[in-house]
Amino acid sequence: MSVELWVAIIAGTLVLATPLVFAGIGEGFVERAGRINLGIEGMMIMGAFVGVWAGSLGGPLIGLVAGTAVGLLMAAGMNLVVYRLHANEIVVGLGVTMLGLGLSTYFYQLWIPSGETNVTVQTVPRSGFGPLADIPIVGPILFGQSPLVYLAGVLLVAAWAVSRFTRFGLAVQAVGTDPASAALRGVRVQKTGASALLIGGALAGLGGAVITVGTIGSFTPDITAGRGYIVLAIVIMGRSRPVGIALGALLFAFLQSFALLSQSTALTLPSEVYQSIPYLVTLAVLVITSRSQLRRLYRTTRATRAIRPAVETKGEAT
Amino acid sequence: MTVSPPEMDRVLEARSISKSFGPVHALTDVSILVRPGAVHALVGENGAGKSTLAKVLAGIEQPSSGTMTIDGAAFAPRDRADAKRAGVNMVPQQLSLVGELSLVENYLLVGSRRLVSRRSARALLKATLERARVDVDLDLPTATLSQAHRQLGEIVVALAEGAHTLILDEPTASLGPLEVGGLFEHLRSLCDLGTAVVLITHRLDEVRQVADDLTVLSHGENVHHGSAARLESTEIARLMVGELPPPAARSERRPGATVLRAAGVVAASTRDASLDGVDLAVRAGEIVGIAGVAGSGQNLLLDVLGGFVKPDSGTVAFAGTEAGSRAGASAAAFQRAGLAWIPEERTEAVVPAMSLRENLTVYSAAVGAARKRGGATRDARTGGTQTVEDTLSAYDVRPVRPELAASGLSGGNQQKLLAARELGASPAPRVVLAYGPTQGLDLRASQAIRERLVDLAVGGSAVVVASHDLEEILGVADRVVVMFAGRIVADLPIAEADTERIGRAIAGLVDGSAPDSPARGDVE
Amino acid sequence: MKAIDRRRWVLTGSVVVAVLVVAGALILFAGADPFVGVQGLVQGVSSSPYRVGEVLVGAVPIGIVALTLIPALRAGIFSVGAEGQIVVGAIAASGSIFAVDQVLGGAAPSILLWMAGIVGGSAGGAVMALIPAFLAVRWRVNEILSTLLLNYLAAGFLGWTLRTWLASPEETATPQSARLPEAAALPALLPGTRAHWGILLVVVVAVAFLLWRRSAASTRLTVFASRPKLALRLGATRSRTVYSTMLVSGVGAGVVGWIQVAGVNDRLLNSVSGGVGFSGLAVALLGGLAPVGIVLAALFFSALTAGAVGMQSATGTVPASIAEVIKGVLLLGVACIAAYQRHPATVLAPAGTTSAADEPALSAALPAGSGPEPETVVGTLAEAEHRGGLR
Amino acid sequence: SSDSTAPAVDKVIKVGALTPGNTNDGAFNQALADALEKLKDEGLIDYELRDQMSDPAESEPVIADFASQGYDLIIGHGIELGDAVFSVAGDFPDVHFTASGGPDILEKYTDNVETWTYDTPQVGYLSGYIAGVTGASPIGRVESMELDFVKATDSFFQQGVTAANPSAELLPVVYAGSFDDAQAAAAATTGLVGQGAKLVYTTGDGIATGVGSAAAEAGVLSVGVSSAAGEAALANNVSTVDLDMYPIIKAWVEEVAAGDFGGKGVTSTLQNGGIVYSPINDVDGAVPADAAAKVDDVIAGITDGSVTIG
Ligand SMILES: Nc1ncnc2c1ncn2[C@@H]1O[C@H](COP(=O)(O)OP(=O)(O)OP(=O)(O)O)[C@@H](O)[C@H]1O
Ligand SMILES: Nc1ncnc2c1ncn2[C@@H]1O[C@H](COP(=O)(O)OP(=O)(O)OP(=O)(O)O)[C@@H](O)[C@H]1O
Ligand SMILES: [Mg+2]
Ligand SMILES: [Mg+2]
Repeated sequence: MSVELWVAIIAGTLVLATPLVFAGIGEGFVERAGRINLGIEGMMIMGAFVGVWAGSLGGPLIGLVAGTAVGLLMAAGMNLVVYRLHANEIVVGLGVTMLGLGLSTYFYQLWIPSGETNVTVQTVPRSGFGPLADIPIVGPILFGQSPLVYLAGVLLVAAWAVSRFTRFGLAVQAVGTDPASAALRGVRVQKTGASALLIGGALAGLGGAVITVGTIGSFTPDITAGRGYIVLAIVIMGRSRPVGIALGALLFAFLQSFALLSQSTALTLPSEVYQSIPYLVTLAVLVITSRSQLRRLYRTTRATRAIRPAVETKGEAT
Repeated sequence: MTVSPPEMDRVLEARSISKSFGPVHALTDVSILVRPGAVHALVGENGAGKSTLAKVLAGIEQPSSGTMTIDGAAFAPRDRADAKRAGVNMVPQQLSLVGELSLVENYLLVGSRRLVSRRSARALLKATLERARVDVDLDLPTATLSQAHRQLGEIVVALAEGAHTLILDEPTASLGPLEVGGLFEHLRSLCDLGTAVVLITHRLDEVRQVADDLTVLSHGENVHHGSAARLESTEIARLMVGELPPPAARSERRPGATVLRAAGVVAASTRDASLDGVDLAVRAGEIVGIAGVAGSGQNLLLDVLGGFVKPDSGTVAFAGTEAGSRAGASAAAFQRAGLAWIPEERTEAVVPAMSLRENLTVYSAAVGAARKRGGATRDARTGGTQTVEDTLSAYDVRPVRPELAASGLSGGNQQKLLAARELGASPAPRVVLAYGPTQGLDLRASQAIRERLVDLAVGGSAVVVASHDLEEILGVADRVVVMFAGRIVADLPIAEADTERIGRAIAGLVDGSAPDSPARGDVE
Repeated sequence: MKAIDRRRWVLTGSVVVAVLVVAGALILFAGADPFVGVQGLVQGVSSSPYRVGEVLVGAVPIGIVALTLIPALRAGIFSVGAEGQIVVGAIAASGSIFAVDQVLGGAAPSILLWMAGIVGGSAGGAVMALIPAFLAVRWRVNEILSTLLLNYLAAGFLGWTLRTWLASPEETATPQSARLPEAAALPALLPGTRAHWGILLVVVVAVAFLLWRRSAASTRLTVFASRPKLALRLGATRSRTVYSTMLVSGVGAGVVGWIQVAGVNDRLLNSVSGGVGFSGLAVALLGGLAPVGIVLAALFFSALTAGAVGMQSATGTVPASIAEVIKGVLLLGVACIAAYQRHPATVLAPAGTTSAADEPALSAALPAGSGPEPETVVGTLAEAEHRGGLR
Repeated sequence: SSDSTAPAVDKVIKVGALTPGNTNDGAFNQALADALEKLKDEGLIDYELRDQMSDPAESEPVIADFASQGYDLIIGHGIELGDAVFSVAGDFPDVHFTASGGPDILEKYTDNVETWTYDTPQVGYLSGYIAGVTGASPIGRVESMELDFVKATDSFFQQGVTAANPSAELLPVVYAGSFDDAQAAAAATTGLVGQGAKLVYTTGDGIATGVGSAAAEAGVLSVGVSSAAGEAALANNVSTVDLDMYPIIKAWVEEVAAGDFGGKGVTSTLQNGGIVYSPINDVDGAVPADAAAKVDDVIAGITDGSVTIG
């Protein structure tokens, strides 16, 4: 395989990973808070549509903002139904996805009736690293990307900081693993869970908008093509931690990019094999990580052999 | 310490509080006045309403009626955070530590500041630990600490959070003498700083030791309040649980053949000291007490004996059943062979969402034995055709409402429910593994359970009782085994088991004579 | 509980109104008459025996998948693998049917072909279920994730199958297998409709689970979900529980695969699973893990699809996607009502649950009447992480 | 438009039609939608159009519905609908149906089912020829999935390319693995460009959006991008070979009116105006000026048989 091809694959990886990272970071909060948002796919596709629609009126930035907003809105609705009306979160999630897929296509078909040419919006302009981008190999990969790629990086650090250094971050983890105790400690379980889902929704919407306003420039039905579910997978694989999620997203995107482009090389396998590679390898990686996880646990157990009961010293005192 | 001086002389008063859960009246017209700088003991039989009252004071439960004031100013906390802000803090019995988080993080979990600084929090907790003269790891996830260490940990966190009124719901139920000593000294010094302490307990000696004021509840009503100092122990006991039948005289027991044997057991766990090379033989008709500081390996030993944990090396044999190859596999075999199990944490053995009936009959239900028939169970576990109601009242579980969810019981009554299932079995269990069986029980209930254990031994069961509370052990045991750092460091017949010797062994100061020999000697 | 009843009706009423308003607004937005739309919705379900048949046909796969998910969900094991299990089940079923037919030179009796289908189907589904089970038991691989990924692999396998060893001889656009032999088809139940005998299977399965609910196994699972250590004493080890429950759901899904092929489409299509896996999950939870509730929920869910298509037909100008929209809206509405039916059940609830009842996962699958489920689903979401060895 | 002079037909034909995809895909599906709209304006028909009917499990009931509700003509537009049409048509002898499929469907007609297909070789060949005359090389292709008709079209595309530009290099086809995943298609296109592709061809619609935008972004040519991809994408699109269903459907409608419907199959070709292509876009000079002329010549050749395909 030529160098150009690899450069293309890596560049493609970053593009494909970006929406996954955005949505993933959000879902990370949701799952650390012990919730699960099966509505992601619906929120992403709505973000993708509204992004284009608003973008066509007010330019790419407005598009991204609108996409985020619609995700936030849907999440708020989900909170209402789940918390106030006590509906089952999973059912609601599936409902939201159904609704999102339906509504986006519905409005699209009303917006662009048959016979009219689809609307294209100006995509977010490439970042102006100018000369740097011309450096062979590293140039296009590091400096030739859309600003959204870098934004994803920034968001990643932010998310990490929030979960590590803020009380909200701790509260999310607490309600996620032990709501009863957390509530007894005085953490507002609902409030925390709700905020987490709002973050998740907003970022899912943004992730959707990133696909259309960020790269493609126009909307077509089902353009998110099941990325919402991939995000769920990535988040679980990344243990709901920002870094893990980012790595998971990159891995998956790389495999997808590789599977696409290596088709255009000599080796010829059934196309289904190529299309399965990302999922197959992701599964393999998951098995490996889980396994080493188990090992580590085992080792720490051994380690505690060393531990002596804490009050031993007191013992001598008496 | 973070008790800010201006709050020092606050009076917390609750007037005619009532609270009911559905049909159950947990509290009716209860009043309490908590003075600054004093320890206020809150006592009463299981289900009397202590915890409920405590929860009301701490904002966890909202009273159905009644008012509360702090220094005359109305005090109506919406939730616990609210109460904390007003300076009222509580350590509930079923603890409120988040297992995933370390003590430091648990401390940081609530508060006003959005950003958290682990370093300063750590320093503060460390200081508090030293004052309390206890030592708990601040950075391990609390889930990996032993019950006692979590108990201490949460108290320390509460102390660090600072409060002018601190409510402790049976803080000592799972603590040993050493911890209790350190804790009480700390409580005293708190009081000297002007903090008010409400102490819920079932232990008479503790009331005598630290209490200034005393409030006694019974069936959700005030039956006494006033100064504790002037009261005789017997008087307090009477107030708490009415007249107690004199404890049955110690009957002679003649141990038979070995029923349960652990040989050269090596095992590891994240929650407890790892066992290295533990030998223990328990014979029919004897009660073996296992003493030791929390985290000395008692938990793990009982897990191994119960067939929950497969030892890395060594064997556990019970009724010809070897601990199975697959971990856990033998737990079921042991259960079927008549092994009764009362874990340190009752929550491991009681299913909160199941009704009392389902909890009692869970074993038979799970092996498909005929299920309840119009209230009567054809179920060995609850004794012939005895009805669930009978069993409940036999063990004084209150309220006797078979269809109530077990979580509706007070902690103590949950403990009784557990005892009823495990000890009430017929035919009687061949082996009993009990860790702090009288935890959280009032005097009467504790005595009843002890007598039940003795009866079982007399009837030929082999009984193992582990506890941090020496009294609980000395009360019943024929033989006291002391564990330290995952090893058995002493094994004394009750005659030689004086508090002093055991105390030294518990602290790991082994006197030459003790270990090994007796354990072997016992085995025929 | 008078007050509760009144509140329930108020809630139900307002939800229905809300749903109608939203749907109406959307139809108006497309410049059509909402009332015609609502008519169409009703007609879509009821107007002709054919349509009634369609509702039943649609309910069968969803119902079976949901019912056979009961044990897993009860034990707090959260498999979303039904999609893939249906697919592989369908492939295996078709494969074995064609094989048997060939061996007997096209003269195979129905009964034999049905056997072939059932056996093939359940085997396929079982395999697809046992893989994640094994991974979960052996290496603590989170089963939500493994099943999710396996769905994609199954899809790829199906695509390849339909292009190669099961591809139909004549040229077709959508990949599909050759027509199954007539004898392999499930006999029609109601003439003039596509309704087939598979419907009776649902009834059988439902009854089976009604009885199972009071069985020892059911108790063990319930305990397992909330008190694993106690469960050990009941003989419910982790591996045993995971394998058995996953197997049940796998076989169920596999059989569905066969039913879809032999009962509905007469051939293996790319769309064989058609989202039934996820609908099944939703229905299982809607029905509160209770057989009767599930059957009703399945019927409702299928009626949704038929009705929504009917609404679109009636209004004509409205784009087809309105169907999906209406489905989504109605599903959300019913989720609320269903939840309220059981909510009063938490009046005497445990401290644990009440203090955390506001925790969604908990209040999640609180089934009518019976207690344990809240733990079950907490088990599900929180424990899934630990079981997955994710921390 | 109402002022169009409509031949006075004694009866307005009721047409029920189904398409596999969205009717605003600017391609296959839309060809039918546009034709129906036109015929309606001419007052010849009244129609109802159901889109997203690619799943036979869904379409069969809808077709049965139409039939039972007394529609005169039911059009199943797309190979996906072929089997569904035939299985329903059996039960409704006096309703008229049309079914589409591969070349082999032409002989499958019955008394109440006319069959239709379009000349895949011509579509593929012409597209290839257009790609060839641009002189661009190497040429990449991005397709949805590895399906028979996709592969068929592609083989003729290659013929067309070589006919117009024997020296042109063809990169292997890249399958996006989905009909709608525009982002994947875009990534694939960018990758092909990275390997030097100067022109990218696609037959998909959903994915065409990705192909078009990526090609435009990279400043290379494209062929086959539908109007669903949007103006920006079309800027770099040389031309797209497409269907015009008007003549075919008009013929069917008239047969139904005249009562001599049934018993034959018809193919859309360049000859009968069933296949058309959008005017060659010279993409500001990137396409040689004589390209349009050459394309016209080859079409003439195909029409008079001097150019043979396959
Ligand atoms: N949520 C509840 N639902 C039903 N009954 C309850 C509930 N909470 C408490 N009760 C009942 O209220 C009464 C008082 O409970 P409480 O826990 O206050 O007793 P307690 O004094 O703490 O007893 P113990 O010493 O065993 O803890 C008990 O009868 C208990 O069963
Ligand atoms: N709001 C509530 N809803 C349901 N049950 C409750 C509620 N509040 C308390 N309970 C139950 O009432 C009982 C009393 O609470 P708790 O467990 O604190 O008693 P306790 O005194 O701490 O236990 P112990 O006897 O071990 O000290 C508990 O079993 C709890 O489950
Ligand atoms: Mg209590
Ligand atoms: Mg208590």
